Amino acid sequence: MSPASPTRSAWSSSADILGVSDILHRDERIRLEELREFFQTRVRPVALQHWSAGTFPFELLPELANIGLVGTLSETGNHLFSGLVQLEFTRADTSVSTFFGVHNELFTSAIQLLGSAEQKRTYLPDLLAMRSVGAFALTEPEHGSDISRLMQTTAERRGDEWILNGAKRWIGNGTFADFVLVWARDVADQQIKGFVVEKDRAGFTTRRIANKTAVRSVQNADIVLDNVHLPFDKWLPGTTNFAATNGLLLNSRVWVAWQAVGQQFAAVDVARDYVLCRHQFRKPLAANQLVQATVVRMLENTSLSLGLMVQIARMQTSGTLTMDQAALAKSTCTRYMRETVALGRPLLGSNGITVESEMAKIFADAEAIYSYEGTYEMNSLIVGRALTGYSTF
Amino acid sequence: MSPASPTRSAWSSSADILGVSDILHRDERIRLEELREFFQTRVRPVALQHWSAGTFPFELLPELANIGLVGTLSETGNHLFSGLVQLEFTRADTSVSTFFGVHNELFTSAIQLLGSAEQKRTYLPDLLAMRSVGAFALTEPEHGSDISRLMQTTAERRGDEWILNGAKRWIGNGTFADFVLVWARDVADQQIKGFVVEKDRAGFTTRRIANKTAVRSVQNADIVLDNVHLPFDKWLPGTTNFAATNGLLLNSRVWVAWQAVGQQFAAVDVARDYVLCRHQFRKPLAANQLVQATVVRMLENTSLSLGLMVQIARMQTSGTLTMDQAALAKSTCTRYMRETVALGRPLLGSNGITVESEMAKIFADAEAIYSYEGTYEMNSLIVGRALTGYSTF
Amino acid sequence: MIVDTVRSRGEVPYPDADLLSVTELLSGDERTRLASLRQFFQDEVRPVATELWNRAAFPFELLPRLAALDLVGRNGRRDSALLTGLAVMEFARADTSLCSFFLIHSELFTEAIRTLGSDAHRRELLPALTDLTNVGAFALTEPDHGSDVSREMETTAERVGDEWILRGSKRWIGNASLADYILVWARDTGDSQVKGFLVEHGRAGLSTSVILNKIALRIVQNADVVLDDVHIPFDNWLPGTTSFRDTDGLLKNSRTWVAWQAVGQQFAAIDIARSYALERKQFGKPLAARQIVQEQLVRMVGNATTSLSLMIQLARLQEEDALRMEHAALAKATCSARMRETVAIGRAMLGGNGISTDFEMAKVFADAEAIYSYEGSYEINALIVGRAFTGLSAFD
Amino acid sequence: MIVDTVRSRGEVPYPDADLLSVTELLSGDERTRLASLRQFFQDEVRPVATELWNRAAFPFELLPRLAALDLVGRNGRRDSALLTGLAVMEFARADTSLCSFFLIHSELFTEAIRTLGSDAHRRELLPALTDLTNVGAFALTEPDHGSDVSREMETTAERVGDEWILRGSKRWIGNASLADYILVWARDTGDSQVKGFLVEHGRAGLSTSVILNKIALRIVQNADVVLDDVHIPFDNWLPGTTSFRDTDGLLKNSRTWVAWQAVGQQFAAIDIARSYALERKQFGKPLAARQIVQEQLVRMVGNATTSLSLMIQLARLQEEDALRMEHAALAKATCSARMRETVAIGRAMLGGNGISTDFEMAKVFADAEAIYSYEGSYEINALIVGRAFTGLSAFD
Repeated sequence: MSPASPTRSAWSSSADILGVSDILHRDERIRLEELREFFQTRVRPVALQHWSAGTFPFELLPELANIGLVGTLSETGNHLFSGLVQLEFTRADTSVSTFFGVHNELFTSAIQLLGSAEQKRTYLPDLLAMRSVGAFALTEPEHGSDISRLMQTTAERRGDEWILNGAKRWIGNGTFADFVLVWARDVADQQIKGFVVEKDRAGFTTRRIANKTAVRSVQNADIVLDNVHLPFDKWLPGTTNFAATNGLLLNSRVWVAWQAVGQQFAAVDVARDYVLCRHQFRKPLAANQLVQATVVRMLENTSLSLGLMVQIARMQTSGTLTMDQAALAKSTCTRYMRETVALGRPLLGSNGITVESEMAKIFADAEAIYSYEGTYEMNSLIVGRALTGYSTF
Repeated sequence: MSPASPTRSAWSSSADILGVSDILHRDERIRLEELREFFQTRVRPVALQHWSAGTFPFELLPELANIGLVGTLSETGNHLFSGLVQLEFTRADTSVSTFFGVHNELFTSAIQLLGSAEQKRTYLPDLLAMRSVGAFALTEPEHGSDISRLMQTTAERRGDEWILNGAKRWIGNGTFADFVLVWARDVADQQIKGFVVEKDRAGFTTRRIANKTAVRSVQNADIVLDNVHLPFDKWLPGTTNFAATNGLLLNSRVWVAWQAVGQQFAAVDVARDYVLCRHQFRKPLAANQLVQATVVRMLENTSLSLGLMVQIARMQTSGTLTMDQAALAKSTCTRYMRETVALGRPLLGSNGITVESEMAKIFADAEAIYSYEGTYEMNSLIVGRALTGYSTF
Repeated sequence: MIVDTVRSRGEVPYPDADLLSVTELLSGDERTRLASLRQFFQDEVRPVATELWNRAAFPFELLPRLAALDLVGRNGRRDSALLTGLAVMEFARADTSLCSFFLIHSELFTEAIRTLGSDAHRRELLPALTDLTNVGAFALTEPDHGSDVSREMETTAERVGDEWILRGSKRWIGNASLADYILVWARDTGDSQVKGFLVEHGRAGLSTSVILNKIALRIVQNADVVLDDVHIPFDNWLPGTTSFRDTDGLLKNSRTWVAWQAVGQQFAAIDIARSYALERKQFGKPLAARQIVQEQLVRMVGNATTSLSLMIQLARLQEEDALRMEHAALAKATCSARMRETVAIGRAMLGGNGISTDFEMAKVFADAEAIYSYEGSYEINALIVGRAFTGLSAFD
Repeated sequence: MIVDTVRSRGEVPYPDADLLSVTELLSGDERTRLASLRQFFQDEVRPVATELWNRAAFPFELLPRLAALDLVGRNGRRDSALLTGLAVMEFARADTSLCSFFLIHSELFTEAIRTLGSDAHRRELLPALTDLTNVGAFALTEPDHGSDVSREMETTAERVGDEWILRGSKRWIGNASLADYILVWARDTGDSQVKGFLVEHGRAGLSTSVILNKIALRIVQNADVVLDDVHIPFDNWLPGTTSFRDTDGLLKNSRTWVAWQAVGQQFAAIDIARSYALERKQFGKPLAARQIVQEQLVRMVGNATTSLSLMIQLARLQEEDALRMEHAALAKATCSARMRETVAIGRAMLGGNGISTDFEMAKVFADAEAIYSYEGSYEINALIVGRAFTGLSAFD
C-alpha cells in the first residue's frame, strides 16, 4: 500500500463536490484540465524532494514556460478561471506556486500595470517566457504590516540616478531573481516608489533565509541595498506613492486566498487516499465515524472557501472588488485552511509527520499562507474597519 | 425511557473521574455527599419548573437554611471543600446556586468583612439562617466592566444621613431581597462606598427584568434610587473606596469559576444518561464513535477546569491568590464550559431544546456565567495585563 | 429595545453586511421583489417576533399579509432557486420561528401535494394552501425514532376496504396543533412500505398536544401527535408515495432551505451585534472600536459570507436539477455549524444583555439550536456526505 | 536569534508563566532539584537544540552531562511522580526531541528492564543504562499496524532449543539506530502471545534504517527495523512479559510522561510568544500591548495552566498507585489537544518569523504534531476514555 502516492487516477473524485468548474466555458475547462494534469504529473512528483532539501526546482522553469502559464493568466478576462488555475497549481505544490505567484502576480503585473512603454518592451518578453524571473521587495526586517507608514529604505535622486539604501526581508525569489522590484521612500517627497534593481548591481546583496519550516522550496532572501546606483529610468513611472501598490496587493491577496483553497484540496486528496488505503482493526480507516466526520469537516471548510472565491472572482471580473473584500477572502480562507490541514494531518498518524506522506508538507506550508500577504489579524482588522468605521491599527 | 430523568442512582459514576473529592478529609467528604444528596433530591427536581416559569423557588429557603449551608461555607477554612459544595449546588441547578452565591458570597461576606461590629450583630444572624436575603448592586445601565471609573450613582452626606441617587441594573435577587448593598460614589471625596438599603426605603424601587433566556429563576432587577435617605450607619465602614470590593470580587470570581465546573458536571450527567438510554439503529447512541468522542471532549474540558480549581483553592486557602489568577480561572473555566455545553446540547437532538431535558437549561445558563462577574474578554485582559505589563482596557 | 439597524445603516459601509454584492446575481425584477420581501420581513415580522417568542404564541393575524407576498406560489408561479433561498434567508434574518412555520407549510406540506399528490389533491387543496387560508403539517419523526425513522418507523397504516386505519404516534411535528391537514408518514401493513397520508384536522382518533417549554423556535407550535385508530378514505393516500424513497425530493430541498435559514440567522446576529457594538460604550469608546470585538465581528461576517457563497452554489445545482442529497446534507451541516459559532460569538458580545430577549440576540442564539438539530442532526448529515465521499457507510 | 526569555523575566510578572505557584507543592529539596534541572535544560539543552533539529543530528556529546542529572535513577533512587513530571515538562520546554529520546530510553526501555526483566537483566544492564553509557529502544509498532498492533502484530518469535528466532519488521522505532539494546515485541509462535525480547546492537539479521525527512522531533532518530531471522539466546526474553497485557504498566506511565511533554511544549510556546510580543513593535508599539495579542496569550496560558493542573492530579494518582489506563489516556488526549491549539496560536503570533526555526517557535509548532500522534493517537486515547465512561467499546 502506498498511502499517499503522488500519482493517482481518480481525479473525478476531487474535493470540488459542488462542481464549480462546471461554471467555466468549455475551452477553459479543457485548458484547466490540461494544466491540472501538468501540475500533478510534472510538479507534484518533484516537489517533495526539493521541499525537503530546501532547493528550488530550476529544472521546471522550461516546462512552466512551455506550458504557457503566464500567457494563459494574463490573457484571460475570467478571474474564476485564473483562480482555479492557481488553486490547481497549489494543489500540486505550494512552494512552486508561490514562486510563480511572486513572479507573475507581483513582479510581472507591476511592469504591466505601472511600467513605462519602454520598460514593458524591455522586460515583458523575457518575463512571459520565464527567461527572466522577478521578485518583489516590500517588507523590511523591522516592519511588516506597518510598512507603509514606517518604511526605512530610501531612494535619493542625484542627477540621472537614484541611490537606494536600506534592507528588505523575506523577499521570495530574492536569491536568484534577475530583477527585484524594490520599494523605497523618495527622500525628496517622502513618497514610496518602486524601482527595478538587477541582481548584479553593485551594493545589492542577498542572503538566503535558511531553516524555514514552510514553503521550503521558495528562496526567501534578506536583501541589503548599500548605495545602489540605478539609472533614473529604473523607476516605474506608475509608482508615485504607496497607493500604486494597492492594485497589486489586492490581486495578490486574492491569489493567496486561492492558494488557501488549493491547499485544502491537496489535504483532502491526501487524506482520502490514505484513509481508504490504510487499514486498522481489519477495515479501512475511512469506515470509522470519527474519520469520516474529520474528512467531512475538511470538505465543509473547502466548500465554504471555494464558494466564497467564486463570488470574489465575479466581483474581480466586474471590476468592483474592494480591498475589504479581498482582505475578508484572505483572512477567512486561510482561517478555514488552517483548520482543514490541522484536521487532516493527524489522520495519517505518525506517518503524517514525514515529508514523503505529502501531508506534513501541506500542513507546514499552511503556516506561511496564514501569515504572508498580511497576517490573519491584519486582514481581519481591515475588514473590521470597514464594518465599523473604526480603525484599530 | 426517560432520557434525562432527574432522579438517578449511579452517582459514583460522576464526571470526577480524577477522584478529586478523595483529597478532602473524611468528614468533609461525608458532608459533601450529604449536601449533594440534598441538591440532587430537593433542588434539582423543582428547578426545571421554576426555570420555565421564571419564578423563584421560595419554598426551598427553609430547607436551604435547615441544611446549614451558609454556616458550612463560612466555617470551613478549606476552599477546596467549599468550592466542591458550590460545584455540587450548580450541578443541580445554576439559578438557585446563583441566588445563593449572591446572598452568601457577595452580601453576607460583605457584612462579615467590611461591616461594623454593630452591623454584624444586626444582620448576620438572620442572614446565616436565611430569614433575610441580600443582594449586591454594583453594575449600572450604562456601565458594566468600566463601573469603577464611570459609576454614576451618588451618595451625598447631609448631617446624619446619606442621600442616594442613581440606577442599577442586572441586580440578582434585587426584586425581593431584604437588603441591597448599593455601591455609590460619595460626592464629598469621589470615592465609591457601600450602603445597606432596606427594600422598603422611600425612593427605592425595583423592576424585575423579564424575558431572560438564562438563569431564569434568578430574579434580576433594574433598581432606581430616587433620593433615598439612609441613616449614616447604613454605610459599611470597611468601604472607604472601590478597593474594598476587591476581596469580594476575588472570591465571587472564584465562585463563578466553580459554577462553570458544576455546569459541566451537570452537562456530562445528562449527556451520559441520554446516550446510554436512547437507541438509534438499534443500539445505544453511546456505542457510536462520534458520540463517545463528543462525551470525551466534554470530560476533557471538565477535568481541565476541575484540575485548575483544585490549585486555585490551594492558593485561596494559603491566602496567596491574586486577582490575576482568579481572572484566569474565570475566563478559562467559562471558556471550557461554553464548549462543553455546546458539545452536550446536540447529543440530545431536538429533545435537547426542551427544558424538560435539563440540557436546554444547562446550555442556556452557560451564557449568563460566561458574561457575568466580568465578561470573558474583560477577565482575559486582566490576565493579559499581568502577563505583558500593558493595560489595554 | 430592538436595536435600530436601520439607523446604523446610513452610518457604516456594507450596511446589510453584504460583502458579496449578492443582488448582482439577480435580475432587475428579482431585485425589486427581494427588496420588498425584505422590507416586509424587517418591518412587519421582526418588530413583533420577540414578544410572540416570549409568550410562545402564534400570530394568526399575520397570515393574510404573509399570503399576499405569494411566497408559496399561486397558480404554479415559482421564484428562482436563488431568489427563493435569499427570501428564506431574509425571512430567517427577521425571525426564524415564523420562517420555519412557513417552510413546513410551503416546502414540506404544499410541495408534497404538488409533487406527490393526485390531480384531485392538487385541484382541491392548492388554492387554499397558497393563500394560507389552510395550513399544513408534516409528520415523520416519532418519539423513539429520529434519524433512523426510515428503518424503524412504528406508525402503521392498515388498508381495510376503502379506508386506511392509522395507528401510532409522532413527535416534534411543527404546525400540527393548528394545521388543517397533517401529512402523516406510516408503514403500510400490506407491503411494509412507508407512505404518506393526509389526515384532516378533527378526524376521530387524532389528537395533538403542544410541546411546551422549548428554548428555541418558540413561536412554532410543535406537537406530539397520537393516531388512535384514525380512519381516513383510501384517497387520502398520496399516490406519489410508494416507499420511503419518495420523501427524498422533499427532504433534499427542505434541507437546503434550512441551510438558508442558517445563513439568515447569521446575518441576524451580525445586524444585532454590529449595532450594539457601535452604540454600547465601554471606558468611553464604543465596543466596535476595540480589536477583540472587530475580530469577532469579522469572524461572524466571514462565516456568514462563506455560508452564503456555498448556498449560491446550491441554488445553481438546484436550477440545473443536479442537486443530490449529499449536496443538501453538506450545506445543512456546514451552514448550521458556522451558524452555531457565529451566534455564540454574537451572544457573548452583548454581555449580560445578550441573555435577555429584549435585545433580540438571545432569541437568535437559542433558535440556532433547533436549526442545528432538525432536518437531520449535524452528525447524520455529515455521515451522508462521508458516505458519498468515501463510498463507505458509517451510520452503524 | 533565540529570543531572550531570561531578559524578559525581570520585566514582567509571572516570569515563568507559572500562575499556579506550582513549586509550593514540592518539598524544599525537590524545589532545589527542579531549579537545577531547569537551569540545565535552559542553559545546556535549549541553546543547542535548534541547530541540531535543523540538521536532524543527535548530540552524543550531551549524554554524559545528561547522565550527571541522575534522571534515570541510579541505585533505585526515584523522584516523586510530581517532580518527575515537572522535570519532563521542563525538559520538553527546552527541547522536545531530546526529552523524547530520554523518555524512550528511561521510561520505556529501562523501566521495562526494571519491572519486567530478570534479576540478571537488572544486575547486568541497569548500571550502564542509568549512566547513559548504554541506550535503549522500544520496538512495538509495525509498518501496517499502529493502534491495532496488539491484535494484529505480525512480528514473530519462534523458540528453537535455547534460542529465539525473531522475524518481522518494526516502524517508527525511536533511538533504534543508535541503541545498544532494542526491546522487540513479538508474537511467540508457541502460544501466540506477545512478549518482549532484548536484541543487542549488531545481532546478525538485525538492520535499522533511519527515517529521514521528518517535520517533527527531528533530533530523535526514528528507524525502520528489520528482523531477518535474528537468533537470540533464550534468556533475552524478559520473563515478566507473558502477554501483551504486560505492556500496560509501561504504556500507562509513558502516556503520562508524554502528557507532561505536551504541557512543556505549551510553556515553551508561551515563553517564546511572550518575549516576541514584548520585543516586536508594530505601528510604534509592542505587539503585546494589543488586545488581540493579549487574548491569544491568555488563551495559551489558560490551556497550559489547566493542562498542568490536570497533570498534578495525575501525579497524585500515580503516587497513590491509583492510576488507570483511562486516566493516562485522558491526560494524553487532553493535554495534547490543548497543546495543539496553544502552539498554533503561538506560531501565528510570530507571523513570517514563525516559520523559521531561527525564532524557535517553528520547531515547537512542528514537534507538537509528533506528540499529538504518538503513544496512541488522539482518537484512540479518546475511545479508551469513552469505553471507561460509557461501558461500551467503539473501537471498531
